[in-house]
Amino acid sequence: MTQPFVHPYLPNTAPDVKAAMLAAVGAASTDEFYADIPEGLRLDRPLDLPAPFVAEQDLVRHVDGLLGRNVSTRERLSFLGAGTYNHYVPAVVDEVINRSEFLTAYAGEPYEDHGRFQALFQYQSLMAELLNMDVVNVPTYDGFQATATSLSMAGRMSGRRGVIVASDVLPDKFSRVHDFVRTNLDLTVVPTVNGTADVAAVAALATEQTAAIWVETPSYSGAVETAIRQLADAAHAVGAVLVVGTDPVGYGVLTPPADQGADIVCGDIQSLGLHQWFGGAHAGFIAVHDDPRFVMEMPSRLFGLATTDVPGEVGFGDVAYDRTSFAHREDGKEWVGTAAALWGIAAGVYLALMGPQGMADLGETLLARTRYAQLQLSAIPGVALTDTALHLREFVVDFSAASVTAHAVVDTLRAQGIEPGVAVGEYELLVAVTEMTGQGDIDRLADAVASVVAASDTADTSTSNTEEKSA
Amino acid sequence: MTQPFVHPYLPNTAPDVKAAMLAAVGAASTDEFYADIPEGLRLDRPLDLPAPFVAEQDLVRHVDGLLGRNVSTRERLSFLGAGTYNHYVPAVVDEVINRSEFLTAYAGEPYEDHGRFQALFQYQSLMAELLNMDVVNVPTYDGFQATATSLSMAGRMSGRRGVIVASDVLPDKFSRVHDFVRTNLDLTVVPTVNGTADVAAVAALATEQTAAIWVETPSYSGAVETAIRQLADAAHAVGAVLVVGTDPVGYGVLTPPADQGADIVCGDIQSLGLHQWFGGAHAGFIAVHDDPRFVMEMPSRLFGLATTDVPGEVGFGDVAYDRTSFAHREDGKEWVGTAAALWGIAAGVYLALMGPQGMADLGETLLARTRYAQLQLSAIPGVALTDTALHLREFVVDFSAASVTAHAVVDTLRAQGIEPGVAVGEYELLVAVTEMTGQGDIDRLADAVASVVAASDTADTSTSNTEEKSA
Amino acid sequence: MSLPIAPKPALRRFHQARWDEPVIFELTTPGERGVLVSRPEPGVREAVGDVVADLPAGMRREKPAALPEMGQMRVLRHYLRLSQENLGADFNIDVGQGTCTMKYAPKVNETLISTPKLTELHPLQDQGDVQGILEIMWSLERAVAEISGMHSVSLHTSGGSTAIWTNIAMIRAYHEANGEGEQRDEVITTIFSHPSNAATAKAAGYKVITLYPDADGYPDAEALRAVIGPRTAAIMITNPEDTGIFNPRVKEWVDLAHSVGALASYDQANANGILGITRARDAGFDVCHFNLHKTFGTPHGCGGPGSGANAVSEALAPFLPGPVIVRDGDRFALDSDRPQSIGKVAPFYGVAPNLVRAYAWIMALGAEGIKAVAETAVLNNNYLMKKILEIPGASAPYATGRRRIEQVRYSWQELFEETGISSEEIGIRASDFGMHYWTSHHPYVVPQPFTLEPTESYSMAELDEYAAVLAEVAREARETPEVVRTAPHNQTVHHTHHDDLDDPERWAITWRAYQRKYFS
Amino acid sequence: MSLPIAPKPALRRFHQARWDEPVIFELTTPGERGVLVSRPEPGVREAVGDVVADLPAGMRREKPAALPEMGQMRVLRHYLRLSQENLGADFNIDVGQGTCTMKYAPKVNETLISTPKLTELHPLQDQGDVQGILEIMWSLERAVAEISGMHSVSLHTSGGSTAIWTNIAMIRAYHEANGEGEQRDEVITTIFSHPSNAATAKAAGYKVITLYPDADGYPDAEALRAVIGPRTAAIMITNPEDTGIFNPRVKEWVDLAHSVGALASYDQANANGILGITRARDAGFDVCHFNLHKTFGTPHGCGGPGSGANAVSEALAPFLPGPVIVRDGDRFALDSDRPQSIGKVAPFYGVAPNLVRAYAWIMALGAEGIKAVAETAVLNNNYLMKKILEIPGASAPYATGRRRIEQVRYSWQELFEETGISSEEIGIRASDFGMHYWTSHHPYVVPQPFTLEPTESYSMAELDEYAAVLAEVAREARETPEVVRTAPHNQTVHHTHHDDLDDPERWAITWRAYQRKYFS
Ligand SMILES: Cc1ncc(COP(=O)(O)O)c(C=O)c1O
Ligand SMILES: Cc1ncc(COP(=O)(O)O)c(C=O)c1O
Repeated sequence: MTQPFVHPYLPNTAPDVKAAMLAAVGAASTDEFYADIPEGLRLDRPLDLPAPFVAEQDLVRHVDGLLGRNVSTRERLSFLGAGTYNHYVPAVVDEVINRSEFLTAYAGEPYEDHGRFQALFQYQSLMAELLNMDVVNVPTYDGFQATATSLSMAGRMSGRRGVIVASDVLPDKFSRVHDFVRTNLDLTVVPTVNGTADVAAVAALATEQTAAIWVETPSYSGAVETAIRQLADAAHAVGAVLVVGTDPVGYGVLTPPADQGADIVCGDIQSLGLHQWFGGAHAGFIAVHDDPRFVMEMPSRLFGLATTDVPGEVGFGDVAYDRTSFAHREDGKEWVGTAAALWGIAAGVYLALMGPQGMADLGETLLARTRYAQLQLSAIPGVALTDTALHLREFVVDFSAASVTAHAVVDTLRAQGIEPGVAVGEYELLVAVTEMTGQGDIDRLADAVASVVAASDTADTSTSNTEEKSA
Repeated sequence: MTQPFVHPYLPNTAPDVKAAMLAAVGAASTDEFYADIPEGLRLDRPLDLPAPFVAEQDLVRHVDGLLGRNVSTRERLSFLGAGTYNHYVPAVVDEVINRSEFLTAYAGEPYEDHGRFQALFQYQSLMAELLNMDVVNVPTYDGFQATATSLSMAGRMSGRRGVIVASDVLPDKFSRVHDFVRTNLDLTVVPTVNGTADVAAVAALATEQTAAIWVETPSYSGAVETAIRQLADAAHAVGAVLVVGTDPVGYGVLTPPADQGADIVCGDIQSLGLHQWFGGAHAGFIAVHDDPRFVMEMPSRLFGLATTDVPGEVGFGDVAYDRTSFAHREDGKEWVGTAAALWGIAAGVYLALMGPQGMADLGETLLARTRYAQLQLSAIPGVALTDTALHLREFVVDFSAASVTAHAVVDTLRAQGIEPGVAVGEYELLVAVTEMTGQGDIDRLADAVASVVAASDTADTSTSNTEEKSA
Repeated sequence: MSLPIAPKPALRRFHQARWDEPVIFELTTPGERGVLVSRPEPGVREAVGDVVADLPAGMRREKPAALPEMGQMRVLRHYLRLSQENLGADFNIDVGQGTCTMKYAPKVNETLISTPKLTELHPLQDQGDVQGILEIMWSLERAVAEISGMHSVSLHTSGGSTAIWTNIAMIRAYHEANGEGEQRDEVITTIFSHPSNAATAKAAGYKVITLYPDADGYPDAEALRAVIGPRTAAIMITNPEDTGIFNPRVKEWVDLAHSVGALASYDQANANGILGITRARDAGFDVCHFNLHKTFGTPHGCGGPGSGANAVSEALAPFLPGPVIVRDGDRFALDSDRPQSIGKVAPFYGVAPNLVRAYAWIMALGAEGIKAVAETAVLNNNYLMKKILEIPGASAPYATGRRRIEQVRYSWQELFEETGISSEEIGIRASDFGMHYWTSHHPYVVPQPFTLEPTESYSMAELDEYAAVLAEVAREARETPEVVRTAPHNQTVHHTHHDDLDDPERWAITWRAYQRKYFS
Repeated sequence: MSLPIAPKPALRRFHQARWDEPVIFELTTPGERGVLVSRPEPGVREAVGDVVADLPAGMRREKPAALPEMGQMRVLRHYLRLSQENLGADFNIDVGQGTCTMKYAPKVNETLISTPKLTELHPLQDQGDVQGILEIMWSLERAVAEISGMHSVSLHTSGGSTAIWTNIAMIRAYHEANGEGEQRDEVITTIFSHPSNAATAKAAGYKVITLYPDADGYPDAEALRAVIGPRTAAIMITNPEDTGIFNPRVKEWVDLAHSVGALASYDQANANGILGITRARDAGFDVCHFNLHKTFGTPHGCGGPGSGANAVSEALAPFLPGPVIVRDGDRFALDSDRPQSIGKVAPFYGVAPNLVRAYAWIMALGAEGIKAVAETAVLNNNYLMKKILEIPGASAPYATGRRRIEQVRYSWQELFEETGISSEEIGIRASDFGMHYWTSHHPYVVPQPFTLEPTESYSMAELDEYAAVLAEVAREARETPEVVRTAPHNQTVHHTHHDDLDDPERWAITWRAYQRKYFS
């Protein structure tokens, strides 16, 4: 095969075309275009990369072979959460975001990209209804970033450095937020009590130096914060804002934080119509009230309604573009770039499909199954819940009374095809339950856990504690 | 849950809507609409169907569970053919035919369905280039039907009943064709010699009663007919037509039958961009020269170019619609209905992607790998080829000299994850090789077969024959 | 202007995508490649030599096939653009392809079928490897049997008309088996039964007798009595007919057929309004078929593949095409040992993706849901009929004042007489609003016909929108007929000239024929 | 008229789909459902009681969320219609989003990622269950390392700008680790480096110094010399810059940085023209990033998720975000034990689908193919530049007569002076031909700017078409400026009024805010 290298992705490698184009620009070879690159910087050898699979069928065989070595949560019974959740993604969501028009578009104007503007405006609006807030951004990268930016907004608005962390935060999230804000903000963690905020302690710590109180609900351990109102009051009393990091999945049944005084509500939308994707499908939302002090601090794009030359035509455009780094480089608010628009479109489609009843049903299912799992697991001798807070979707069980480590539970159950949760302490396991884990699945988990505990019981005669640990 | 039955597929089951609609038409209940159905015919009980999965996620779990019990040819090494072939389907093909616009459309006019008309006109045209013929239909159901109809066309055109079957035909195809044409045509089979037509015998049998000579190439056993010209001459000498049933996959390198005198060329396009789909993705083509005697006998739709009010606009429409049963019921040519348009679009995209070089490469790959497999298998003591004809993609090996039945070979190799082919006789195995079965795969097959034969050799000391059996 | 946005006008201001793409051959650039193919390995080349050069004389293609040469993205772009120029049921209020039952093809079903465990399954694999699909097919057969009341079902055919062919092929085999093959050479159908009933019977060798309705538009039992007799092989009828009218005396028809030794074949493609309400076998039919691509929610794919389900009484079961699926405890197997079978009607066991889709559709709805489908379809139809009949110039011939089942064949005859604007012209103009209807309802027993079948899938608001568009076009026909006559205006292409299409000298069925006829 | 069809005119007669859909809230119908959710089983209900009623006081949502209520097909139809109103790169000759490298995102990669073995993989599963994806990520890291010449790579970020943030975060940590955190409080960039370099540095707490080019448009080394010093933490530059001009003295810049103890950070988002030609590390850079969604063929998704790849020298490797993938023979594992790491930059390990796509893109091309990508991209760019400069009124400021790498920042200043038509207006009018360009190139150092980057994906014929459209619009600007000024004409919507968007009293960022502001 002495055929020239012509690749399906590179039309102008066709020899005649290439020659014609070179001739048109008066170049002898493509080398001429690199005249500005000094010899010394030129790579004088081919890149050292594996031999390619230029025939598509061979590429497929190769990559399918690699991915085929994965075993997914569809082949396991999974109670893994800790930031990425196993929710159901309706087929229509994927259909829409896999449309070539959406998948491959980027940054067209509100004319030729009207669809994108409308889909994202609708995303903003649908989220706004779920959250009862008037302004929601085009998604930023993920909930970590959304939270970091929300706290930074509070700092910029107030010119203060203090942030009181009132909830248990996922350690990875804390890591991200901390590194992001540390030049401008100081984070002070107030230990929680029984899974949720120690309101009195938080209030006592709030001062005129406090930019924000930061609440997470559900918290790292799935505990739902029921004292948002008091925390908001504490923040407002010192001129600070209440930033609530949350997962919106429960607000079909739960009161949204805005109704309890939250100023900025932020978090991740992976739960709303995105697959698990090995943790690679996150997108962050920031919601505020329609107050320019807040809005003008948001770095992300905001799409707004506009009229056109034709009455009744729905137009769109960028709201307050001048906020952005696109417009003003370092003088913009943080920065804006390619973030997670497609995931936003997905979440919009998801909410439109679910509707009020779907979100209410989902919320109820999550509450009920979570509670059921708590009951089933804590009924096992030696297994206890770590708090009595209200939990949505996640909770921690403690095996210390059974003297079984969380890792041991994980290892044993994995051998049975069950991912029982994430070990978050020597004896603590973070268990996630969703609408995908039915009663039978939970029962199977409980049975498996009971066996592990019983087996260790036989080995070790320490007494077990059936009471909820912090009850 | 005493909520009314509202289903996502049935918007007007929403109670208020349903009530409003009933009110608008002045009906008390939907029952009224059935006034014409006598009581005695009314089903007085619910249908006895399994309990449904109304939540989409539950449906997915159920059906995924069932399909998950299949083990596909991606998980086996497959040399199965016999009508459905394991060819590579480029991703772009699936992308196009999965577009909602194409997937869910039906029978719009050449205005709002311009895209469908153009895509199918292009399919016709691309096939025409591959086959060197000027007229190709919008696909009929499958190659079986295409062949049955082609022979019927010959019968209608000539008013004769005789059809001489010159090749080995897949038995299932013969069954279908026979039942379809038997009222109007008599099929006479002339046994093949060394895998292909016995030209002299066929010619001798042709008479003024002969409507058509029917050739299959590649034949049932994958043998390529090299005497099409002589068979055409024999047909034409008695005023009959030559109908060639074929798989178009080889015509990147092989001379198309039209260049050798064929009058009607027909067959299946599953090889051109369609997955195996458990044998459920077939579509039939019928190609003729641009001769109204032939064209007016075709039952399927034919899309043709047309001008519009705007110069340079490419329009389309139905050619000679009056041929069809849509226009003239039983006075049309056979009938036309929903057939296999989407598969035709797929094949068009496939041919456009492959281009002349791709089809030439594919043809060469198939010829080379087929030959290689023949050599590797027939090199095994006790294993022989059944003929010395030129083969494309399929061939039969004979284990009689090794005294191993084809079924035994199949059973043994299946246990090793290999589908070695289709047993077509006590000792004969039909082996299919495609661009998906590489050298390593073929070697693996040969090794496995060699082991089976060797094992039986030890058991049974009959001598083996390494010569090609009919050489 | 500034916010708020004014209310939208009553009618959608639509324009279909227009890409003005050339025919693909004009996009060729020598040397470009769309996809590369796996090539023979060095070891293979060494073993086999140059297989192309070694081809027997005359067997090597002389000139490469004149296919276009295009980079992959350009092929994709071309076809994606064409796709936008096509109005799938997902996009429009697709109630205008009357008798075709354009319903929602649930997207989840596309997800379900897109596994290699179906796409890359070979029909001749070890039966142990295909238990999942066999169970689905078997279960679907059982569901169709229950819905029709029949004994046995075959899912092999890939369209409604070929399923009808299968009906008549089984009937022919049955009579032959009873020694009456020669004697029974006639098939009776009605003019408002789908044409494929007549056409397949003819193709099977039968003389076709077509009955016309009575003055009210009901199938005429007296007319049947007049022609039925010992030469009758079968009656082959649709019910409700293409008019949407249910034959209240259908049992009498079937009994009449049986009384002369004929069989009764039921085209159930129009069953959408009667699912769970009434069943073929309960009216005595011997054989029937459904279109899974209509009633059971599989997509139409621009005209196929569809999927036909043939259901038969116990007496006809031996004649079903082979092989059939048999269940033995938890195992499913294919049984080909069926001596009376008419043999194969298709390569293997039917359009597997459609069978899975149809199964999933049934399992998403269940008995209650399926009955709700029927009831909603008839509600929608009678609601839309009310709206349409409010349009001056539109009428629904026959059975005046009575309800219809799932569709109505309407007529614009009055409007035509008044304005000279035909039904076809109105349908084309409707496409300027993103809707349309199909007018191939030959022969035009109903003059200036159009057939609307709203199915269960469209909301009340959408039906209102559809009716409003027709009302608007009817108004235009009176007030600004030129607008209608020169339509479409907002479409991909403009008014198209069809004269060349019927002239063998001028028609151009392929690009190569076009080049030869006009440019050489 | 009859066949043959007349030749097509020079320019495509385009119209984008226009569906005139309302905002989705207006499509609500009380009671309709889009999808049903799995509900608590009876056994669960019994065990837990009424969890909603039992919620603590104030925790139960009072009014249902005012989401629309719609049947599934209507939701689908709405969004499908919107999709047709969007011009993805698959549809247009998408060379006008200069600096954004809109290239072919191969469809096969969509197939590859659509397996549950990726979509339903949880990041905390048993590492034994995720070996396939870990190997792909590891291999991709290695490929990026080779392409950049760097030592280690992290793939965690989901966009280019957050990758640039990660660059500066690592630089900050590095200086802190060396006790120079306080001292080094300045970052130097250039005006033709992407704004995110300046903006992320600012967000990390740095004072930003922005240099302007010399008279020829080349980065000005003397200007750098003037500002660089002990307070400099890093230079953060793009090369080739957004003008498409490669800094021939880039090594000198890096050496200068190093000479004062600063680090050199390379924004390699614009690497498409230099893949396999020149490498970041070979010029001495300490850290760089690539946009996988630009250079490595992953799709842009309407603005993300993208995927950033951070590559660093051995000295910076300890600061990479965690965890990193380590290989041990055939096994791959995640290592989180990295004390100097800046910690997490994203929830888990990056945008897995994009990582697989990028890996597949590399494996489809190999070293030879990737170099051909670069060479073809520059060929296309210089070819297009020739075409554009033939249009009266268009110019390419700076480095006149010299070649560019992969893109060119052009100017319509001449045309603007002559006609008063702005670059933005021209871009909008171009959309009437199915094309467009983006004009957000603030500050307008190049007046009336537009930036074209043809990449390797578009054929010569398409580049010709694109240039012909701009030539036509430029002609219109002179001859029929009203046509341009009132554009678009063939688009989904018409000329849009943007005044409301900058006024807090009038802007409407969500439907509920709009309702409240204008209708209550
Ligand atoms: C009543 C009836 N029978 C038969 C058919 C034919 O079905 P198909 O188009 O699948 O051949 C149709 C389809 O329009 C129909 O409406
Ligand atoms: C040179 C350069 N750097 C950085 C970026 C920012 O990338 P992203 O949009 O992914 O944030 C871009 C994208 O336009 C770019 O061109």
